[in-house]
Amino acid sequence: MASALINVPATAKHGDIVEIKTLMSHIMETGFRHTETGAVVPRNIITDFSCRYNGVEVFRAELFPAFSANPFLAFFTVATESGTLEFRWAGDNGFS
Amino acid sequence: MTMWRMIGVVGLVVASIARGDAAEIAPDQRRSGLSFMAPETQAMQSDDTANPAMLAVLDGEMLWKQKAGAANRACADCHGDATASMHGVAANYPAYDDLLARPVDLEQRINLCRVRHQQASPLADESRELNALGALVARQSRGTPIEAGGDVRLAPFVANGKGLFMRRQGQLNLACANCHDDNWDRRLAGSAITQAHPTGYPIYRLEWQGMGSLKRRLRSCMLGTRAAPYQADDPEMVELELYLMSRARGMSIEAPAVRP
Amino acid sequence: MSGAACCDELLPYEVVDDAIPASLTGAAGDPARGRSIVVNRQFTCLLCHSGPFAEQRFQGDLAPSLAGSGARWSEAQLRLRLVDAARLNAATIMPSYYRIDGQQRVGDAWRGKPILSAEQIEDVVAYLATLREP
Amino acid sequence: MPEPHATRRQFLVVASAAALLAVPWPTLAMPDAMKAAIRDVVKGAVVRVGKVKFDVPPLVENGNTVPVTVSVTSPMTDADHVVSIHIFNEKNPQPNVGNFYVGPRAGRGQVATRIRLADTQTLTAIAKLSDGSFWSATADVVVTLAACTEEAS
Repeated sequence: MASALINVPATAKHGDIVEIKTLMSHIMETGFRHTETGAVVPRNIITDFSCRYNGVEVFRAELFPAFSANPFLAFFTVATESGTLEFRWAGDNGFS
Repeated sequence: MTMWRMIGVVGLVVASIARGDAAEIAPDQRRSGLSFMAPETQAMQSDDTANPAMLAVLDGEMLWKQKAGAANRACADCHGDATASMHGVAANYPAYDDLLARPVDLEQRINLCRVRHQQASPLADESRELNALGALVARQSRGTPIEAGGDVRLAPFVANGKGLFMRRQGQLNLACANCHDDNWDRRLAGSAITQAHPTGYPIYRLEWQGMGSLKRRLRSCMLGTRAAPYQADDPEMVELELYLMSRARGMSIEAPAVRP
Repeated sequence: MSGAACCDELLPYEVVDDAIPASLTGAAGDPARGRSIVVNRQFTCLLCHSGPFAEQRFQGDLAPSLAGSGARWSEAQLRLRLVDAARLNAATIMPSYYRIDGQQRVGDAWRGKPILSAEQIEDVVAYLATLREP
Repeated sequence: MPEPHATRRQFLVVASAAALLAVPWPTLAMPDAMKAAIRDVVKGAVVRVGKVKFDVPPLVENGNTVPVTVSVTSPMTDADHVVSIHIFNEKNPQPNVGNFYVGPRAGRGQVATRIRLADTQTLTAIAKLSDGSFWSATADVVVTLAACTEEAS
């Protein structure tokens, strides 16, 4: 059960700079923690995020273990035309 | 997985209704834990598009519509749209259950519903599913005043809860009241001591990096005093929850809240 | 929980007025070890107290500063205040650091153990006695 | 570049002056792993202080979730824009926190996120501009240690 919250203004004027805020549910296990018996808890993080606007990449991020659980990213894009924003999160253990 | 979803932005309603009774803290001095937080943490809670607890509400919306149990029924099949049917409900919990003749908290109510009406097994204590449904239901009471403890049949349970709040426990031999009634304006090392008004549960706690119920928070506190924590279904647990909610009576629900 | 020695029985001690005149162990404590106990958050002192510990960023304000405690109290008085402060003031929030009776619902990890061992009590007493500046 | 103990307010003043003077960028105080991580990004280019604003709460309540915002002064045109923003920390096991690729389509050279910090430390943000130049800012952050944690059990 992975959930994402994405907030984008529903409408914008041509040329407006709009803020996009995203939250993705994920534990972001760092790979630096140990169990009580001393075994390393394997890393399980989201490593890549991208936002495409009508197929064109407008923002991309590479994430490392220092990202908080349930990663939050807020960035901007210029409203150029009506269309679709596509978000992609990818990471360890085939998370995508 | 690619998801595309928008949610509305809902402002936080901060009401200041004071009509507490059992509270040891004077009614006009009562404060939500929100007011003890840094501005950045407050901002995380008050913006639904940035509040990580809203992920749990989103999960709750999915689970609400999911059929479960031998009855093959979803919450929505009986209760319809949660935003309408659950409005104000959480403000009354823990509430008296006629069959059990004792108070049950919100999570216990959800599980009773599963067992009695969906003929499904109860969800595990602190499971993602149970906290998600709890967050969805509690979200529908945001801005409404807490009413818990008003039912006269609850009076002896509230009194028991108050007794537990005042009772010293654990290796450090501390009562809840030693910190949360007597020293709420001070700091335990770097951390603010709050007033134990549970206005925002279930919460997203930064320390947990996830969701938890009031029961989880109480267990943390008890471990802090090096006491054996009550289990989720111990009668003491719901009595303590009930006392805490009743001392916050009249304060606004802000669920699902963010706390450090 | 590490640090506190596991003791089935506590060492006996004699209270005279508001003090325990004799060392619990019969030996003097080590002030340097005492300081490291006081500033170690596991031993809980700094959750409530502040003191002359410039390197410790987060110190509590529920209880008096430890600065000057060596000028306010004798070692014997400090010893009782650590061992069982409740004996002097039943309403105090200061835990009894060397007592295992009269407690309720102690968690499994801590049951039957004092918060500090007799040696640790003596180390802390020895350290607090050095704090003469208010 | 501010003194190691400069306050945030002092830093902002120094940073805006440095943007004009293009003060060279000292890395003396940084841990080696962080220097190496930065070297991997800037490939030997000069990093100057300025153009970057790094908003981090000076005191955070829990190191698990520290809100940070990096904003870069740029017209964000095809000819003159931010290419990427990079955040580094001193005390986590891995100095890289995140790399963010923006461009003229972003309209604003800004990103906000939440990070984990094991301890009180100084963070560094570096921005690469379309002319190949690198600009930076630092932020000091104090991380509160939790008073009671569940790990105490």
